[in-house]
This record gives sequence, structure tokens and C-alpha cells, in this order.
Amino acid sequence: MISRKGLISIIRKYPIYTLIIIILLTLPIYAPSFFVIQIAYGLIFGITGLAFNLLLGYTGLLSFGHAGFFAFGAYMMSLPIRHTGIVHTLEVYLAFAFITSAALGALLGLICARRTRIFFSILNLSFGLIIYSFFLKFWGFTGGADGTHVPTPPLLGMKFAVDKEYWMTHIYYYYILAAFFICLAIFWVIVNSNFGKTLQAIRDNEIRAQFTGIRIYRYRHIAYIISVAFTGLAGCLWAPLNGHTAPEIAWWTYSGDIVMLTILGGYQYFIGPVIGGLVFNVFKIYTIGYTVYWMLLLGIILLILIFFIPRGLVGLGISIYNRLTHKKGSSKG
Amino acid sequence: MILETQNLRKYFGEVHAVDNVNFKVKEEEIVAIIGPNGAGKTTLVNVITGYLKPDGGKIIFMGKDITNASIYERIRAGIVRSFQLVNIFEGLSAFDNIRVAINSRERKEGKIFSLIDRDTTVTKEALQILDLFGLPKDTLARDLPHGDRKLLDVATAFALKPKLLLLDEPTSGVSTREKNKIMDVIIPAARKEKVSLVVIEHDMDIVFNYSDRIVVMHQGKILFEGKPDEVREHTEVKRVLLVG
Amino acid sequence: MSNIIFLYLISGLYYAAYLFLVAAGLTIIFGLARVVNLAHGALYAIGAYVAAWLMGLISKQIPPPLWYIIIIIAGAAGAAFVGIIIEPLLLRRVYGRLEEFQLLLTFAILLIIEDLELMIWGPYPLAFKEPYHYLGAVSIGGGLMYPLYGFVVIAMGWLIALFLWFFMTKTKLGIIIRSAAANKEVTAAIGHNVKSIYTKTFILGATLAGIGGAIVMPSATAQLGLGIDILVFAFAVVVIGGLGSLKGALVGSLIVGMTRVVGIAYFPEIELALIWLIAVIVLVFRPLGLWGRE
Amino acid sequence: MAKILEVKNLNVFRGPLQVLRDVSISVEEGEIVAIVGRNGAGKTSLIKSIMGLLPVKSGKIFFKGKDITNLPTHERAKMGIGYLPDDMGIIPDLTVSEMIKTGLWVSGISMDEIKKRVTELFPEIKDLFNRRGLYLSGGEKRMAAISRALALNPTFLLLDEALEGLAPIAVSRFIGTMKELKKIGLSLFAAESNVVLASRMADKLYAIERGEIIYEGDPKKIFEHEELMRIIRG
Repeated sequence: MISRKGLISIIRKYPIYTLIIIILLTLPIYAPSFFVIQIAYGLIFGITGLAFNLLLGYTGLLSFGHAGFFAFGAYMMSLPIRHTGIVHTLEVYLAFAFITSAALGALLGLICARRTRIFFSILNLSFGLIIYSFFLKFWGFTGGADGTHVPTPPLLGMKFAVDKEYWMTHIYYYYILAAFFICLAIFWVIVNSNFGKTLQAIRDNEIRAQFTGIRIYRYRHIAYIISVAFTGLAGCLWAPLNGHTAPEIAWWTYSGDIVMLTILGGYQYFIGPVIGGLVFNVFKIYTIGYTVYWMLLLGIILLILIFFIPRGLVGLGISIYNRLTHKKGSSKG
Repeated sequence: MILETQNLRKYFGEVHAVDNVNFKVKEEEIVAIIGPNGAGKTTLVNVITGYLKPDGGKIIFMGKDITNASIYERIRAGIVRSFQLVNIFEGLSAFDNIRVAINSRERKEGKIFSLIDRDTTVTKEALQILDLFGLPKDTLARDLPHGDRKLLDVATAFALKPKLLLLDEPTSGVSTREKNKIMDVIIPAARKEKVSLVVIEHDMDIVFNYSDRIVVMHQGKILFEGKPDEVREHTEVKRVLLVG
Repeated sequence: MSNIIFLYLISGLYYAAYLFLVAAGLTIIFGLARVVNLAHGALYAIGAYVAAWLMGLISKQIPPPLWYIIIIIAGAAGAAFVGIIIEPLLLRRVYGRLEEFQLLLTFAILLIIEDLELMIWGPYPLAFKEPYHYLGAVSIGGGLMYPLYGFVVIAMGWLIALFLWFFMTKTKLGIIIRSAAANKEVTAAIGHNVKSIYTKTFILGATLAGIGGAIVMPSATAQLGLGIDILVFAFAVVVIGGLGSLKGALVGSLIVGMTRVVGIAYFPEIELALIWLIAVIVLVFRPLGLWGRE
Repeated sequence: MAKILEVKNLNVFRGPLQVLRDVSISVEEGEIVAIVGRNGAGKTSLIKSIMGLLPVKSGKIFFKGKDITNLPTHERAKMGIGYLPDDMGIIPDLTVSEMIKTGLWVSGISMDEIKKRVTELFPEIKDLFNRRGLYLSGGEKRMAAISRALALNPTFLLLDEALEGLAPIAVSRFIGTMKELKKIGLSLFAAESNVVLASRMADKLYAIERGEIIYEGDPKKIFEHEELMRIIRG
């Protein structure tokens, strides 16, 4: 465990992250329910972004089909409940979604781990759409376009006798926050592990990686499996929060959202997709609330990102911070 | 003999880039390949290392026929190369470039849950290599000056602990002063690690000063081979080298 | 039974015809600029909207036979107009940049166009079905009827395929486009303004998509999300046929069109999966598609 | 004689790497000038900069007395600069006559005229007009590329390693072709890695190393400079 002294030095070193963590921990105390729920969604998208960015930022592969895997994970909770009528504790479904998603990733990876660039993107786009059409059209099995209701499950085997709103903003919120921190830690370890560095080497220079004795397809495949598994896990966390699964979450514009939130946060930075997930969700929800032309607004913001802040919010923050403190050069995240 | 090619051939259309070449390298020997542009030096290295498939002939490495071995199998057998144009992991620090290579050598490159910083033996070895090559630790490879990038390329190859190391113009594009610095690092390292070295090089001073044996290639064939002094005196070689 | 097969065949050709128009544009643009345009379907939607909107305004004043011509011109002009704006203003800036930014840019354009449609034409579908009904239907035996308009669309598809073949092999601009697609530097060095070739090519691709949207409109409606739906099928076409190849776009359209008909008739649940299953099978054997080139 | 091309103090970068340092060269009208140097010495970068295919950081390029430093590539071509890249820039998809046409459409001269001109240079090209670029051999590729460049009706040709990879007999022939081109009034600037070949074709010779011009003068006299030869050979 971290000693008290160590903790203080970490807080000194990363004041902004400390602040964010404190805000996240205390949020339900003072924030309105609606906002707390949106942050919960944002945290789930943060996990999705981390999983997605293992491919984009660390392996150099852009998937335009992750919404399909997210939906797959969500349905791995709603479908068993729909067909058995029994509601187990959530962890059962999380494990189930994680394992089935990993299996899905292993299968699809056979086809796409050997492809890069645009072909990888289009293949994943199509995988996502096949998943979409499956959920949409096997209506007898999946509920079709209407989707499937997801009841509030027990957490850690415990049922909570509270109303739905309180459950979401207090109990499930902390559950998600815990899951988020666990995933964050896992991904931090992955990208800083031997395997993570190997992926980055493959991303930077495929040929050199091969001549360093690295089996590039194998590690791309493994990265793909991890990414799909955690995306499915995020989808499964999302299901009880949303209370409903419908095929539209597999639709490819949602894959576009995942790409967008990652770039918004800054895909060159580990924390980028997390910041992106939180900001993007809040932003999207409020713009949808204020204007019918939210896609237009998203599009324009995307243009600004592409042409003016390609390193995303984190990159922007770092360069502002560096300018304020008169430090030169860029630093890694 | 650590490496032997038998009638090795590689044609590109009408161009006979490697034309029935019998090329040999002894244990712990430092061989320079010289010859004019287009003589087939890089193609020979590309075929030996598995980057290109030969059109004919055999490659024997430590007694084993590796003509059809994959790149991966060749690396594992101990054949490692560097490239003419700098070929490094641009987005990683010099330190991580080396550590990735050591991990690969130690078959630890796929460990998902072991933090790279926690591995003290690998870290220590990587620091030693960086020190040996005089490279900074945390600078991203893409931000290094050109001479250091070339060195990093070679250092990564060394980190794989090869038995046979093929360097394609390790000093191209660096200044004369730095050239000698690079060779003064590489050659003792090769001697110390008992690595057989094959170097493609243009700078004759370097070739004569640092190699045990010189192989002269011309139009895809080995024109002459011998000790530096023999090559220096050979009139036909002189003509080819001076005028192509 | 034979009339059913005939009906499937005709329906397949019908899908293939307008799919080809969209896929051909996508593939021509990719062949030169190496950018996969996610907004390409939106150009198709623009064609449908402009045609429907214009016909709503003026159809009463003009004789029915002219409708068909005006629909096509309106769709083509609408999409071309959008093309003229987005290529020089936006797309040009990302040529040669990382692929994720190219894809994101065209995704952004897609989002913007979708909402502009909403802004201009409102949330309700725009329809102009008269040209579809005006031609009536023909009997194909066994009491089955097929609308004559379907044959018009099929004919149009083949006509444009023929035109594109002629354009690419016989005309100055076509040959220059092929030259630039293979080697930009040399094409500039023999005196051609490559930037303007890019713009022209993009406009050509946009126009094809616009025509596609316009000729389908009378049998459907112009509505939001139209562009995204069609793009999914167009992607399947180019993945099967090979990105950058017109021949691939043609054969791919026929494969996807036919598969769709059979899929809808016999396996409605997995129609899309069936199409992509074919795409994946093709990719396993030919990673770049039937006629794709690196 | 007037200078047809003059390059003054050119500095060019590729990414962070400086590939040309203060390079100054000139070509007189009706002259063949060659530049020799090792692979990566900066020959191709120089030719590309003259053609407008690489951005220039500082320095000036004059063609027929006009400053073309900031002119786009196609405008330079229209002024009469022909270009043969090191791979000849053959379009695999197009036939030889289609490739020639892409040049004709710019210059406006007729196909018959150009066919006459190029068959005088290469009688065997008659059989190649309808062949696709994909199926051309090394020598045929050069004929096609030179024909396409001539279709522009240029007064000046840039050649990047035009002799690379040719059999000795074909090399002699193409050196002959260059001299023919000079006779019909063209000026040539050729990059070459082989010093002997360069000195056989050129009226004036430059040597380049690490982006710097290290020799300028008589092609025959370069062999006297032992030190220089050591640097540029290979």
C-alpha cells in the first residue's frame, strides 16, 4: 500500500488529477441527479475510450465498429435476463460479457488483425453493422428495434431497497466509479507493461518490429481481444444504467462517437480518452437539450479539433500549462 | 563458417541484383561489403535476413539451411540487421527502443501484467547499452539528432545479442567525425560480444581501418575478396570502385 | 417460378444500379486522393433532397416526361455544388495526413450535412412519387407486375457505367485522372494542375452519388439518415470489388444487389450479415478485394 | 551563351533533415550538366526542388532569367522544364501513346509531330505506342518517359539517374540519346551516381556530398582529385 508520505507526494505532483478524483468521489453529495447520471455515463464511455485507444493510440489501428462491441456487451446482460427471467447479481453478467466479448474479439481478430489502416477501419465498421443487424432483425430473440428491458440487478449480491434515482446516483454511481478506477489501473499497467511497449513498437514501425523478433500479428490480435473485451464490459455496465438495450447503440455513428471522444481527449495521451469520454458525454447531452442541430455542432467541433487541436483537450491543456510555466517542449501523458 | 550462401540469386526483372553469389562469413569475423551503387550489396543483405525471398540458391547459417526460414526464425537463430535508412521506433524513447529489443530477445515481449520499469535486469542492461553507445535515455527517438538515430538503430540490433549482425551503411548521412565515433563503438562491442559482423560501407577509410576482410561486389557478383591490403592494391577493384 | 426468378433478377439489378452510382464515386475519389469519404452517402442524400424539393416546387408547371431529366440534373447539381465547397475548403487540407484525421474529417462533414438537411428541409421525409407511378408497371407473367420506373433506374445505372468507362479510357480528363492516381508528381511535372484534378474528381464522384440519390427518390423518399444507410452497402461493394477499381465497383454492386434480394426474400434477419459474410470471404482470399490495388 | 537555369544558395529540408545546403548551380543553354554523388547525397532532392516538388526553405531558382522559386510544378512544366524521375514515373495503367498524350495536351503540339520526333530518337518505339506501362522493360520505360517529356516541347530536361539499372550497351545508347537531344537544342541537367558515365555525357560536372556542392568544373578533371573521388565513388 501507498504510505501517507507517498500519497502526499503524488497529490503534489498531480494536483489536477487529485482534484478530479475528489470531485468524482464527492459528486453525488452536491450535484443534481441528472448531472451525476451523466458523469456515470461519461465514466463508462471513458472505459470504452481506454479500450478503444489501446488500438488507436497504442497499436495504431482505427476501429470504426466499437459501438457494435459495446452493444454486444450490453446485450450479454439483457438477453440472458430476457430469456431466463432470472436476475443475477451484476458481476455474473460482467464476467459473462467480458468472456463472450473476448471470444468475439478472438474470432473477429482472426480476420482483421492482419489488416491495418483503412482496411482495418472498414472491416470493423462492417463487424459493428453485422452485430447491429443481428440485434435489429432477430426480433424474436432480441426484441428487435424496441430492444429489451434491463431490470436493476443486485450488486455484489446485494439488493438495495431504494428508488431507482437514488440507486443510480448513489449506489450504482459508486459501483461504476470503482469499476472505472479498476479499469483505469488495468489499462495503465497494460500500456506500461512489456506488452504495451511491444504494441507501441509495432505501431511505430512494423518492419523494424518484425526484425526485432516481434510477431506483430499475434500481438495485434491480443490487443484486439483486450480492446473488444473491455468495450463489451463497458457495454454491460451501461445496460443497467440505461435500463434498456436497443440495437441503435450498435449503429456506426456511435462508433464515430467513440472515435470522436478519444480524439477530443487526445489519443496520444493515456488519460485522453477518459477526459474525452466525460466531456463528450456531458457536452452531447447538453447540446441535444439546447438545440436540435447538435450534430452540426459536433461536426464543427470536430473540424476545430482536426485543424487546430489535433492533440485534443489533454494536449491543449499541457501546452497551455507549459506556456504558463514557461516550459518548452512537449511532454508525454 | 557461421554463414554461407551457395549460388544465391535475386533478380528484379532484367536486373540481376544478386547473381550466383557465394558469400561466406567466419565466426567473429568483421567483413565489409563494398561496391558501387546498384552492385547488389543491400539486396544481398535483404535476402540473407529474410526481407526478400531469393530466386535461387541456398543460405546456410551455423550449419542449418535457412533459405526458407521466416524473419522470426532467423532473428531467433541470431541473424540481426540494421537498415540503411534509420529504422527505429520513433514514438518511443531511446531507452524503450532498447528495452523492447531486450524483451523480445528474452521472450518477455508479450507479458501483459509486468511493468516494464519494474524489470530491473532488463532496465540495467538497457542502461548499459545506452551508456556504451553514448545515447540519452528519455529523449524520444524522433527527437534525436541524426547521428544518434543511426547509433540507436545499431544499438537496438546489439540488444538482440546476435551471432551475426548485418549493418547496412551504419554511418550514412553522418559527419566524418561522427563516423569514426560510431565505428569506434560498434567494432569493440562486436569483438567483445564475439559477434560476426557484416558491414556495407562506402567510406574506404572506415572499410580499410575496421574490417578483417573485404568483399567487393559489382553488378550482382562478387568481384574480389581479400584482406584490406590486397583489396587496396588490386587494380581491377580500384577501377570498379573509382569509376563504377 | 421463372417469373419469380426474373423478379429477383430485376430487383437485384435495380439495387445494383444505384449502389453502383454511389460506390463508383466513392472508389474514384479513393483511387486518386486515397481518402475514404464517409460523407459520400450524404451526397447521395443531397441528390435525393434537392430533386424532391425542386420537383415539389415546379412539377406542376412542366410536362411529365421532362420530370425525369430535371430530377437527374437537380440531384447532380445539388451534390456537385456541395462537392465544390467541401473539397477545396476541407478535404484538401487532410490529404497525406494520418488516416484517422481523414476519416474523422469526412465523418464531421457527414454530421454537418445531416443537420443542414434537417435545417433546410425539416424533419419530415420529402417525397415526389409521381414519376414512379406515371410510367405504370409491366406484367412479368404469373400475375406479377414490375414498375417500369425500375427499368429506367437500371438503364440509367448501366448508361452511367458505360459513360464512366468511356470517360476514364477515352477522354482527356479521364486519362489525366488515371495518370495522377498512379503518380501525382509526374503528372504535375508534365504540366497538369493536380489540385484542380483532385477537385474535379471529387465533383465527379459527388455528382454520381447525387444522381443515384435523385433517381431512387421517386421510389422512396428523401429523409434523414438516408445517406448513412446507403453508405453501409456502398462500403460492402467496394470491399468486395476492391477500393479504387471501377470494374470492382460494378461487379461488387451486382453481387451486393443480388445478395440483398435473395437475403431479403429468404433470410431477412441476416441480410446485412450475409452481404458482409461475402465481403469477408472475398477478403480472406483477396485482401484488397477482387480488383483492389495497394 | 545565356544561362537557362540558375540555382542560388538553395536550402531544402525533408522533415527535420537538411538535404541541401547553400547549393548553387547553373546550366547554360545547349549544355549537358551532370551532378554526381552517392545515394542520399542530395541529387534527387535538388532535382525535385528545381521541379517544384520539394518546398524550398531559402534560396532562389531562376529559369530563363525568371524567378520560379515559388511557382507550382505544373507552371514550371509549362515554361519548358521536362522531368524524368528516377523510376521514370511510368503509369502502369496507361499505354505509351496515352502517356505521351498527357504531355501533348499541355503543349498543344500534334501527335504526328511528336511521333516523328521520338521515332527519330528511338525507331523501335513504333511498336510500343499501344503497350501499357506495366509491360515495358527498363529500356522501354526510358524511351516512353523521354517521349512523354518531349511531348511537352521542353527546352530543358531534368534527368534523375536515367541510366541506373541499364545494361552497359543500353547505357551507351542513352548517352547517345542525350547528345541527340542536345543537338536538337535542349539543355540537360542530369543526376548520376556513376562518375565515369557522368563525365562521358556532361559538358560540366558538379559533385554533391551531404547536400553540399563539393566540385564544379571540367568533367575530365575530376579524376585527378583523388580525395574527391574517394568521397563520391560507390
